[in-house]
Amino acid sequence: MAEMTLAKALNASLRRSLAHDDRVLIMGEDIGTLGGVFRVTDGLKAEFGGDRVMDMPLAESGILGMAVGLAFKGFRPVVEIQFDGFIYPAFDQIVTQVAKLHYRTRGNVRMPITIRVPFGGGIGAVEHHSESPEAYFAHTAGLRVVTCSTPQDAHTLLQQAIWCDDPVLFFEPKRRYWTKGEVDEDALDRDDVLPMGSARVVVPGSDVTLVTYGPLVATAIDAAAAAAAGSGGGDADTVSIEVIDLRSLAPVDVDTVVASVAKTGRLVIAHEAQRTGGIGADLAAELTDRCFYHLEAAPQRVTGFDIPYPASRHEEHFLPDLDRILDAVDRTMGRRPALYAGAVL
Amino acid sequence: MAEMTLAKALNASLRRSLAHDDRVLIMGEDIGTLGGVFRVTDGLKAEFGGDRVMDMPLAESGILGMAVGLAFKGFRPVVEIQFDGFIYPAFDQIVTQVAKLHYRTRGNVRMPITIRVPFGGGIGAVEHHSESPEAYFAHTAGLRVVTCSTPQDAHTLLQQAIWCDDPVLFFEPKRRYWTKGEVDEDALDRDDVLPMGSARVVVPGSDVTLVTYGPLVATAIDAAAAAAAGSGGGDADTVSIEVIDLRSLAPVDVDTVVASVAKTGRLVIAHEAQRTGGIGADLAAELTDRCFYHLEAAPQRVTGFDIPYPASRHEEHFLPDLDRILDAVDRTMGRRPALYAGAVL
Amino acid sequence: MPSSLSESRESQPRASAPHDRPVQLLDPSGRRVPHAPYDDYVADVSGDQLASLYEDLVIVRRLDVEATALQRQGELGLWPPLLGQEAAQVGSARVLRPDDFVFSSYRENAVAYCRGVKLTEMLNVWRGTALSGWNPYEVGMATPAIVIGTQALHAMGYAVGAKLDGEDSVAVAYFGDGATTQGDVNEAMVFAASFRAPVIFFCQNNQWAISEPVTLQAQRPIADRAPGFGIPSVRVDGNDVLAVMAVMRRAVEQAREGGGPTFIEAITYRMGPHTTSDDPSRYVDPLEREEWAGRDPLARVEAHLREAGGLDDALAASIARRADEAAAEFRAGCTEQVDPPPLTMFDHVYAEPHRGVDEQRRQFGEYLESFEEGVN
Amino acid sequence: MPSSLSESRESQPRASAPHDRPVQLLDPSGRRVPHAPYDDYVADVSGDQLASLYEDLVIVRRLDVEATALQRQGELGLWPPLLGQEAAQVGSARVLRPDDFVFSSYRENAVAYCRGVKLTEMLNVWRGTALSGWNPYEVGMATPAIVIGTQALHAMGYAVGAKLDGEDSVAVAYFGDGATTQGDVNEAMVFAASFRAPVIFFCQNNQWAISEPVTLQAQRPIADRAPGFGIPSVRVDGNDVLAVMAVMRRAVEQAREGGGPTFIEAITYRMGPHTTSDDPSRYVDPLEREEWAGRDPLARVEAHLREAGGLDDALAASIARRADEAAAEFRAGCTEQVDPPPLTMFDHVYAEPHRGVDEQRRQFGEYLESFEEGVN
Ligand SMILES: Cc1ncc(C[n+]2csc(CCOP(=O)(O)OP(=O)(O)O)c2C)c(N)n1
Ligand SMILES: Cc1ncc(C[n+]2csc(CCOP(=O)(O)OP(=O)(O)O)c2C)c(N)n1
Ligand SMILES: [Mg+2]
Ligand SMILES: [Mg+2]
Repeated sequence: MAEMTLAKALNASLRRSLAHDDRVLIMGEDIGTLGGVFRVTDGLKAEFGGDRVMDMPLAESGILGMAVGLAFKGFRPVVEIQFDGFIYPAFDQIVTQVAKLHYRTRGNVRMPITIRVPFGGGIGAVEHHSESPEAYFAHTAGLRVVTCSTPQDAHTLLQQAIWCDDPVLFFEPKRRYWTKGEVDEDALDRDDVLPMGSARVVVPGSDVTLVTYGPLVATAIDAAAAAAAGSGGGDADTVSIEVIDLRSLAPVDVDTVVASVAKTGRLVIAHEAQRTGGIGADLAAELTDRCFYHLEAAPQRVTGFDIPYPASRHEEHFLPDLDRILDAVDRTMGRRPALYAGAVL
Repeated sequence: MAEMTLAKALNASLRRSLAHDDRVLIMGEDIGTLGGVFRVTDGLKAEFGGDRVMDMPLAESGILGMAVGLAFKGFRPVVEIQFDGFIYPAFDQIVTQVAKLHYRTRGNVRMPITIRVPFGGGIGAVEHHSESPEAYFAHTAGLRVVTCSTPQDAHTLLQQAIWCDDPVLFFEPKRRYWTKGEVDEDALDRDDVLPMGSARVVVPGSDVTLVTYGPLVATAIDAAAAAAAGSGGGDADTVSIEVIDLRSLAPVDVDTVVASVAKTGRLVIAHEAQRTGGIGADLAAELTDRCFYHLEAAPQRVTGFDIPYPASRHEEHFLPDLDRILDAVDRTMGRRPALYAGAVL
Repeated sequence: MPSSLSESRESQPRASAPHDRPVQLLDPSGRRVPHAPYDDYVADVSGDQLASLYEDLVIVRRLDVEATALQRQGELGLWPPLLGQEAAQVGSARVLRPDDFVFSSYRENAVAYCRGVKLTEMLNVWRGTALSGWNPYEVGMATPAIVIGTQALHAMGYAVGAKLDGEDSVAVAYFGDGATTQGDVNEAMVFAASFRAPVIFFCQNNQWAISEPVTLQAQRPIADRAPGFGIPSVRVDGNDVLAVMAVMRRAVEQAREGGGPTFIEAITYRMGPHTTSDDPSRYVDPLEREEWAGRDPLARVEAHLREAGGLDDALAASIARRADEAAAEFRAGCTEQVDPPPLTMFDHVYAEPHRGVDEQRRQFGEYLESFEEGVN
Repeated sequence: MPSSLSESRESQPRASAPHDRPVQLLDPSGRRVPHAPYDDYVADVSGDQLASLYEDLVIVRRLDVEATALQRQGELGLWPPLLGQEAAQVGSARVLRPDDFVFSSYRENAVAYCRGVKLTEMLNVWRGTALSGWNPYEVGMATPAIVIGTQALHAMGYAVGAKLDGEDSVAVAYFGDGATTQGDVNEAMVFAASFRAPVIFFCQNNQWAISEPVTLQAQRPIADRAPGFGIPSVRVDGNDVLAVMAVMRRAVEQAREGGGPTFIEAITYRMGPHTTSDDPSRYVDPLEREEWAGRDPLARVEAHLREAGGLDDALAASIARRADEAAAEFRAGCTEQVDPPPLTMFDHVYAEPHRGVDEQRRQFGEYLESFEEGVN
């Protein structure tokens, strides 16, 4: 066990993968000599050489297409996309090739490609550097989508993603790169790679289930603490929130959420991505379907608005925060009017 | 009024737009001399010349990027993507440029680009020719997404899309290109372009609201008729289904659906696209939120499975059909066990 | 009309007007014409070998015609004929070793034939019984890429992998003239040059991308692009099987020796429609087609062999018989293919268990069973 | 390690080794060197005009340094310095007419200056108060494209539009050496050639794409690619404002006259970090930087002007004063910028009313008000 930042845990996880299997290759822009703009690949080129840790020409479609060819040849490419907003030039290769080749070839050709993507906002960046594109990939059959919220999970889940024989989109919560935590590098047994990304109950609770992932897990924990403390009006004022970190966004570990909602009867889902068509929409629909008779209130979504990620001086308002989460919790508790109370004719 | 196929109605609508405003340009692969692989642009190059109806070099990103430049110059490009599965090379231009330029430039630069996409399955085609990618675009702020199910709507909505100052993804239900219907070419007053795509109650009913769009509207109408006829067991056996054609997928005309569900208390949503993260997920979440106390059963989704669009000899099983829709209707009516009845602990 | 943009485009010179003389070793009449240094690369291709290539050409054409017939008879959903492109495909594919790897588009069925793909397995895609027919690893050839240009990157990546593995195998990307416009094909050249990857870019310039003439895609000979990326290129008469073989052997030899990529533009012609769904009468000038008919890839080999005594009526008849047998096998393999059981559509979406898909398969199975049980 | 792929890549010749002599009219010492036919294109650039260009160079460098300081002081979130690239930007931008249109990346702030962008409006993006600063139509320049390469297509499309409108205006796409790898830039060349669009592709090869040397992207001079697409190209000393102006004038003249696109590679050097977030000490050889310091774009113009009597201490001092004034205005315009009101983030998502966004704006407004009212 050692204390390290989330970025460092990812670095350690990559190092371990490279050391373990020489079919693992790291590819991306500025990931070699520079060690990545977030230093996640720091030192790896020096240690494993430029044939294992390869700086790529500046074209995301080219990088993913090359990874496909390498996977055909039996390699396990781990690709870094420099920022969330730069994954789109590779969208065609990811959606029409990476996601579908195993299916297309009736299982003959495997695509064990891991695509690492620093994602999310909150770092005061310019446009295209703060987006949350995970829902596009969760809607794409053939892909798996995973994210992490702690250094330990970062380490373990990245191992699982790399050893998984399916392509995995691995979303890294960039504003939590500097979060520190204890990491047991041996937590994952090499052969114990599945199931990847079971959801984790982070804070147990009984009144409301609060589901989130990636950067907002820390915010959710704060919200649970605040709700548990109440506003000073005594016991009647406190809310017991159960916080669940999804970890895997596709497929979602629905059973863990169902178990929680069956208990609490209330569901709040939070993510930074735009509301319409986000992960929260699907989870709300799924949970309504599976827990219809347990629900005491409509599931509430606390999300980015349906606008492009705004200028950074707007982001504190765009991003779901503790207050907006508690506001939604209150609504499921009937302490505030439902948003659409008047909408029904 | 004249009877024509849906494809012909689109052709007439394009002709009218070209004639009305010489800033309208038609662009795409094989849309000029050939008239498009579905002949939707048939005759337009001959009539308006190669400067208005332009065959494009074979690159979708290039085509969309060129359309952006033309929009900067004050044109209204109408782009054809040959098939649904070939839109991905243009994804970056659509998501990072077309969708965001008006926002980025604080309203100074408009992107009145219409992107026509024949979509959906059921024509026995090879891979990439039967997909339903609409949810990717509905999740993208800055875009509007529209589809049509009748020749009249095809004509009117395409006019609205072209005259709309925002970019519009216009999805054409390719297996319904040959559907015939009456078209009033003057139905749309040139200045009456908004609101684009209010949902339409196609069949009134009182027991279950069945929401769909594009190619499945015809199937939904059949389902409503079958349910109204019952299985021969008398009145108690019939179900009165209200069919709603969404027409606009982003934004959704939620009010029309809410009004229906407030009345019926039951909601079934059908689309060909994959289930997870589809339009149905969002609609189910939204309706649960807005009609929580009206719902008598969990909204049901009847969709493509979470697999790549399969080989054509599989498609009859992949695509939602009348039986699967009625099965879901029955479940909301409590006539069949809920799918997840046993799932709750 | 505000300007004459389209006219200016149409009046530009056809890019297929040869820039420098494309490599040709057999002229349309079947005469052997010298072209250094390529003569050396086929010095060993004697009468027997040429007859064997001729047999390939005859068979792949026969199969292609059969497939078109199968489509017309409703046995196939679609077929993309390679009529006219037999020499480009056979001449290049016959150069490869089993451990080389091909990434192609939908039209390379003669390449697939040369790689040893089973005739039946060539048809699954077009019959709609599966998304692909063969196991790529058994024949060293990926199943067709339909999204134009994507496979160029895969070939480049595979070639980099072969190099990393210290092998001397090569990868080949086949694509059309239209594909050269796609970003992916251009990126593949940048990367191939950057990594000195042992990859051959084999472009069949058949003058058309569906209804669009190559002049829409290229203002210069397509092969002229590669040198700017640092990749040597060569233009070859794509209807001359011997010349194609020669340029391909040279490119492959260079790649095996660490010399990196080569770009080959094989100048040929799509004699048929784009696919069986297409109607070229809407856009092809019949005179153009006729002109190209005079450069038929089979006729010249036949003429040459007959002249040189490598082909007599008996051999021709036996080749025709073998072609007919292949066609019969092809047809049988097609019509025998039955629809796959419904639940197999859930197979292989993932290599590892997947909660979501596994549950949907189970539910759909129960749903289908409910019909059998008469529950519905 | 299985092979030496990376070594083979690193040992390849630097693409920046000149292929043929790049156009140069002022050598690093300020000596005027002839280079036909480009001399003619700047025959009119007399002492006064050159002094005015010199003033531009001094001012844009001063602004750039000021912006870096503002970032260090926390007033800007980020800044991408153009230090070293002043001549490439000023020399090209000063050729354009108001009705021409520029599509650039994030580093072309000197171009923006020349186009008449207000100093404050240059900073919104980097301060984070807005996603862009100016109205493109007021200055004939789009706001920066951050997704590498996308703007090359926009410029091409705009140029086609200008041609359709029968105008003789041109569009210019500015991008870096790294961008030339992107599919979009290559597709832009295909389309530009196909449409004979009046567009100039202006590539500032500053030798680096963040930490990646140009050798990773190009095995040949970048300008060598364009001819393969049917586009004439030229290499120019990007640190020579006069030479840049000359090649740009020639390209623009051709484009206006219907001659179609030109590709210009301006060979220059990024003297600073990629952005203020970058640490080039991790990857740049200090000797390389020093070598380029000897080719400073300002020094040579100053030396030439002083030698020719076009610049004395008084003029130099007045230029320095004007630069300081501009810097002060820049700084004031920066620090004065306040955070935008929260609800303005909903503005301009759509040009027409939108049910969804309009509702979210209303709800969020009510939510914010609930705090003020003490409801929360
Ligand atoms: C990305 C993409 N866009 C469009 C299509 C539709 N399409 C199929 S074949 C074709 C023309 C291809 O021309 P070319 O590359 O010359 O190959 P050929 O068909 O002549 O062999 C087009 C446009 C596609 N398959 N993929
Ligand atoms: C599509 C995309 N991928 C990655 C990035 C991240 N990125 C920003 S600048 C840059 C390097 C660009 O190099 P170059 O084109 O030479 O321009 P320069 O910065 O040298 O002016 C990279 C990789 C991006 N902005 N867009
Ligand atoms: Mg072709
Ligand atoms: Mg650069």
